[in-house]
Amino acid sequence: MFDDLDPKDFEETAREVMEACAATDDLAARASTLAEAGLLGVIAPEAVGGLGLPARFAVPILEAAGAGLLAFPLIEAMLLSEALAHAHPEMASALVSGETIATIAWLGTEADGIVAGAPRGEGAEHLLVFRADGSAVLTETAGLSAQLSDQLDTDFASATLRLAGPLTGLELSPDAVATLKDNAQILRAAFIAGSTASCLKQACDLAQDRVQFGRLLSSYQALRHRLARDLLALETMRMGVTRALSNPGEAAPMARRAAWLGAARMGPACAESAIQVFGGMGFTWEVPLHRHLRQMRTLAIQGQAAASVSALAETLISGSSNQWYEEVPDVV
Amino acid sequence: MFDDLDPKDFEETAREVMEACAATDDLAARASTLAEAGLLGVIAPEAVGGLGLPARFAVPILEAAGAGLLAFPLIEAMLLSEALAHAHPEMASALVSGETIATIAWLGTEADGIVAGAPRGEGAEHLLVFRADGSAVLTETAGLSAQLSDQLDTDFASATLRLAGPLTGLELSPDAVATLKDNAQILRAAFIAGSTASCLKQACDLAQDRVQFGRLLSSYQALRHRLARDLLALETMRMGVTRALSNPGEAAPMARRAAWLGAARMGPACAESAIQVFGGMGFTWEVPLHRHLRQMRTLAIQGQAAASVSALAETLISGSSNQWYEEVPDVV
Amino acid sequence: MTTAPKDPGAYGAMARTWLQQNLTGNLRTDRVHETPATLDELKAFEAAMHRAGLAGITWPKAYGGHGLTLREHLEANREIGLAPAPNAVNSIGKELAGPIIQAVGTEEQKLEYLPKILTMENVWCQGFSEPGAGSDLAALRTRADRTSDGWVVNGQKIWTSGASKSQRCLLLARTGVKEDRHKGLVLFAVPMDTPGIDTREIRSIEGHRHFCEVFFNDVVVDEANMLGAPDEGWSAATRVLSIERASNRMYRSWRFESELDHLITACRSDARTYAILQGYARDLAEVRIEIELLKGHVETLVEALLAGEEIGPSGSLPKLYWSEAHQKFARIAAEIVARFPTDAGQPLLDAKARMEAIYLASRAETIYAGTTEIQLDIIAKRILNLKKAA
Amino acid sequence: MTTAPKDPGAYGAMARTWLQQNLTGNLRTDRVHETPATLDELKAFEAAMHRAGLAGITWPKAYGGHGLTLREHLEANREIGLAPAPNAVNSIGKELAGPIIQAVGTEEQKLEYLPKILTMENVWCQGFSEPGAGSDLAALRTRADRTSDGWVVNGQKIWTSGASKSQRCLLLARTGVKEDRHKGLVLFAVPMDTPGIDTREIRSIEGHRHFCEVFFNDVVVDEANMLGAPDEGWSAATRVLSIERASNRMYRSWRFESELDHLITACRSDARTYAILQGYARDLAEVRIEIELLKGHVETLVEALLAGEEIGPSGSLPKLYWSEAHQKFARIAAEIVARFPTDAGQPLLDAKARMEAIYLASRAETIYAGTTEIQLDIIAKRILNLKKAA
Repeated sequence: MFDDLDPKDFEETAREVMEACAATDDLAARASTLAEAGLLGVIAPEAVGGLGLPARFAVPILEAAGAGLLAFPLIEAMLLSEALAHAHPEMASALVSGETIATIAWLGTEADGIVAGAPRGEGAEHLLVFRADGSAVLTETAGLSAQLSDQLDTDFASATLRLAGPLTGLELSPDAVATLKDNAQILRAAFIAGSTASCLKQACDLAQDRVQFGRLLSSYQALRHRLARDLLALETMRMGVTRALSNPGEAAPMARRAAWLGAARMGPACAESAIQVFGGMGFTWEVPLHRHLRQMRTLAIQGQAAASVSALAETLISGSSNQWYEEVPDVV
Repeated sequence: MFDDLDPKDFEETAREVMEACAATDDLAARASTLAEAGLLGVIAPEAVGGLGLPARFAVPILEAAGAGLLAFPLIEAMLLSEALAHAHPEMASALVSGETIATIAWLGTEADGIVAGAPRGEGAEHLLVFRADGSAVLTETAGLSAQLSDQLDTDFASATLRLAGPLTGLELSPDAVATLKDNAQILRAAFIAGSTASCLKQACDLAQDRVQFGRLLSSYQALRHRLARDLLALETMRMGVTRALSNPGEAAPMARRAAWLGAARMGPACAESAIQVFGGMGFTWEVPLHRHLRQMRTLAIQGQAAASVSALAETLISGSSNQWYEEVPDVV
Repeated sequence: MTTAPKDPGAYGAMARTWLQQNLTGNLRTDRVHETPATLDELKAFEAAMHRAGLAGITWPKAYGGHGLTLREHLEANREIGLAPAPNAVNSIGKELAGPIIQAVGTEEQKLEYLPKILTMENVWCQGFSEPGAGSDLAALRTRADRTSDGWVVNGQKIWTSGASKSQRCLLLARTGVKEDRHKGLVLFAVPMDTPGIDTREIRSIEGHRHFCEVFFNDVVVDEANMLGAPDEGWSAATRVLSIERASNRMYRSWRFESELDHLITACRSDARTYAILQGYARDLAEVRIEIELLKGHVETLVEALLAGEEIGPSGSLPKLYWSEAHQKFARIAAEIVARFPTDAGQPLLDAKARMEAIYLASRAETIYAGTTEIQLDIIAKRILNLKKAA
Repeated sequence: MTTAPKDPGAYGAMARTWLQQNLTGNLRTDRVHETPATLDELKAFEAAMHRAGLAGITWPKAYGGHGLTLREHLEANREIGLAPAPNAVNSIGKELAGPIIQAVGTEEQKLEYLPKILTMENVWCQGFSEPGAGSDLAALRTRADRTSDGWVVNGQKIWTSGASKSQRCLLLARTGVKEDRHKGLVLFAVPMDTPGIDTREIRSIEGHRHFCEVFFNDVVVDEANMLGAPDEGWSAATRVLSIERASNRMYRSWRFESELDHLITACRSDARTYAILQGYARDLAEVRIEIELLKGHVETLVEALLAGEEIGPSGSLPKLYWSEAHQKFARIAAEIVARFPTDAGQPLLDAKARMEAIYLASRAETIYAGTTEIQLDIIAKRILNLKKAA
């Protein structure tokens, strides 16, 4: 299946597209550029103008987006075009073609009256808002007041929006929302892997260029080991993503969760590490490492990674499925 | 006060005594050697044959004991001779003179029927057992069955003892027990500092002797940094002990707790680090690093360090005494 | 977002059933209160595992194997890992000597050595490390001189796991001078009963006597016992170590998961220990994530090997990731079990003994098969290609 | 086990009372919802602190100081740390330039420079680091050439905190050639309004414009502005850095404690955030222990300085310990505040803004005043005296 295509084929195109997107301030122009290259619809069904490819084909695109600090709700476009494809093909088509831009308010529900963590919430025309019953509604953003959710965020411009009463729009069922949230984990992990790869490359390049105390920085073992650990983290993330996508058996939910939570933990740490390698320069606005750090932290917040670790902790200690210990009495 | 004496004066004597103790298998002989050098009574009142010195004079002795893997309940001798000095001077004198050996069952209470964590519980003649009401009783060990508490313990030979019914003996009040437990924290921290210092010295010596890949181990930056971090840990422990002993104001309880919990955390980590420096040799029984690791872990267990961190965690989040935040409402 | 499900794992199901029926209490590592298995019992169990299809899975049938793929090997090892099974007595034979012999051995050598590894007739040990040449193999000094009678070996090996209970030693020796470094190293399959071989056990910090020093005094080794050409020793040894780092003990991540399961299950047997466990829940969740990511390393590696890719330096990645994650877990586990009450019941005592043993054993995991520092050096130099000079 | 209690801290009590009365809302770092203080307000507050006895405590009265000891300095700094007070605008003047001038300056220079530091008439900046010579000071290239008019300075400095709002620069320049390394370095007190000085602000990752690049183009510096002899620059600079690492911002551990207190207090204002906090309780307890041990570092150092001891390389210890502990805390705090609910109240928003700012600022703490790697190198070489060759 898809034998004539390799996810790697998208790498070069994706990199060029991300560069083009970084060169413009116009969100709509970015949408067009992404759509023209087929990147918005890579996993959307062909019926709505997508390529209908398996999720692994989205990985190099998301990695390129992470590396390129893409200021566009790409993950949301991918998720929504897939989620809406059957029930609302017109909207899915509009998203795939870049005609309209939608985002998702990852934090809060309609009932709170305020939702947050919506990438480019100030520029998107549509906003998916979750409801307390597990469903969601895709509303128009016109008339909603938006502000930046988090001072640690810049490129993503994750927005907080005040809602004005009950929302109307296209509806997603609780099942569709659960699938969307589940799939979001892998897309975010791939995005973080790209961001991490960029940080690591920048740090390696600098270390092989800069001389301190008469020697190349990259000749110092402490620094070599730091970069080696960051490479290990990056490869671990990538293997986690690959495994989560190729392993849909009973291990799959945990594989997805681990890929996501691992990336959310390791990615920001690699950005911190790259900042340390850069020294004082790493602490400047001009060097984009802090933007990667912010981008990855923002993704972690949108995906509620820290809360998810706590939830996993609860599940973990609530019992074991290992048959070999069934004879041990369970008294709690 | 004590201007003519310096705690450092005890260092050389203490080292020699610990070497002598290591050369004999006889617990009573160790008691005599320690007592003859005045080490058992260094902080006990002069009335019971002690030197009546402040606790800081015990520090070099305990450091030497830790470094020398002293297989004797020295901490317990110091604590009990001080605790018993006024109410039971004969027993305190017997402990200071090494005529009798007492230990403390740090884990469990009389009501449990089984107590544990008693250093040299198999060889001591007297055993302090805590009671659920906070008091304690010094009972004779004759007739109690003892076994090693923990497989991670060797030199300390921390014993578990089954009790046969209610105990009789000299009694300590809840206040006296609380003071004893509080003081134990610092003595243990000093002991761990000595053990840590020995591990670090062994690792530094090996690293400056062993060649790997054509270079001295100590020329590798990764290893130099590891040892530097261990030195930082050691000095941090020592400063914590010094501060806890010189700072008896309102900060004192936290200073003691931090000195102890810091040592209990950092000491074993430094032993692990030294094992790593030694490589395969570090994993052998013959090299004493594992004995230091066991000794420090045993002290951590006797002092219930991990449980104490949990208790500190509870206290910490139960409120703040910082007056500057008093205006923030407290709703939990 | 989904692809078609893979084979549900019939081979794994078979392995699980077999283990349920054959992994008896004395063999189980979660039951310290039972009499531990003897060496003969362990060897018999391991031979039975082979007959049942749980060992030698990928080896050709001509040499006693089952002629299957690494995929079945992985499936079986998942089950072996999840079970509280003992470590293999003959892992050196199966995971190091066997692959080397298949790579460089003659047809006669393959027929001679390989089947006996699987039947447990020949337990192997590995004679690589030397005093003063631990991780730095190229500094080894054991000499092999060619004479009219064959080769004569002199020298000393160390950290030779299980040497005193082995029948064969996979020996790496030098034909030239020490300054040749990795040139002029030769590999032999040496019968351990050859005159001139003395073994001395080394007590490890766990108290076991599993490691040995092995002394070779004018040990005559027949030309027929040489594996590969005299100068191929280094490349073969490097390949061994690469395999060892990458695929050795493929069950490791599942065993790791099983250890965590055991700790949690035991703590749930007593309300007091469950309260302790709760304080470490977030730390253990992080460990659980690492276990899952470790499976990603292993499964990626299997796919790469199935696709015929060379492993090379990337074998350092799973070794490094596993050893540090496992050490971290072992430290947490040891801290938890140290808090068990004095009157803890048997399930807690079993878990306590196991976790303490794991803690001590784990100290070696960042040392053997190349220290953590060496793995990091390898990654920096051979994967990141970091320059040392402009 | 006890010794006689020390002075209960009358000086600290005075400082506490003064701060309670004078640290108004707009100056407080725990109140992001109030209009932040202007530079002039901050300078006025700092001058008032000096008049009240909270700055210049150990400086001789002849130079505007209070003529007391480090013990009173420590007591006052405990209180300053526990308060949510802003960082000093003129910390370079008070903690670097002042001590250097007292050590190597002439009597005229002391009378000229020192009082104005305390009155805030002269804010100082530090011209040490250069592009390409960050932590490696001996590689600096800014030149000072002696002419008949005095010295002429050419070069570029970087990371010069607050240069654009300073009146004086403590400048380190080279009289010889780059290859001289640490020989031939000279220190000046350069008026920032001297022709030929240009400053350009660098935006930090926090978004602030506190750091500057400073360009020196044929800047003429009077001989009278030279501090110490032309060749004393390096030893004086080394002393500066040693002091900076060891005793700079003595309030740090108490400020750290105050930050932790703030986080906990804020989380207690909402049952939902308190539930989140509970999941990090053990981690925060470890942080609390580290804060307390950090106080041990600081107090030991004060005692050593009071006893007239040289600090030297051991100044690396508190710097390293503080920076890593504080970074760890900042990471945990940032993770906690990221979980605050969307409808969080003002106390939570205040704490969130402060913790996020602390998180970003903390990235620099393992870089400035010598990176962590350099501190570790110093400890290995100069405290442990580890050999690099046999």
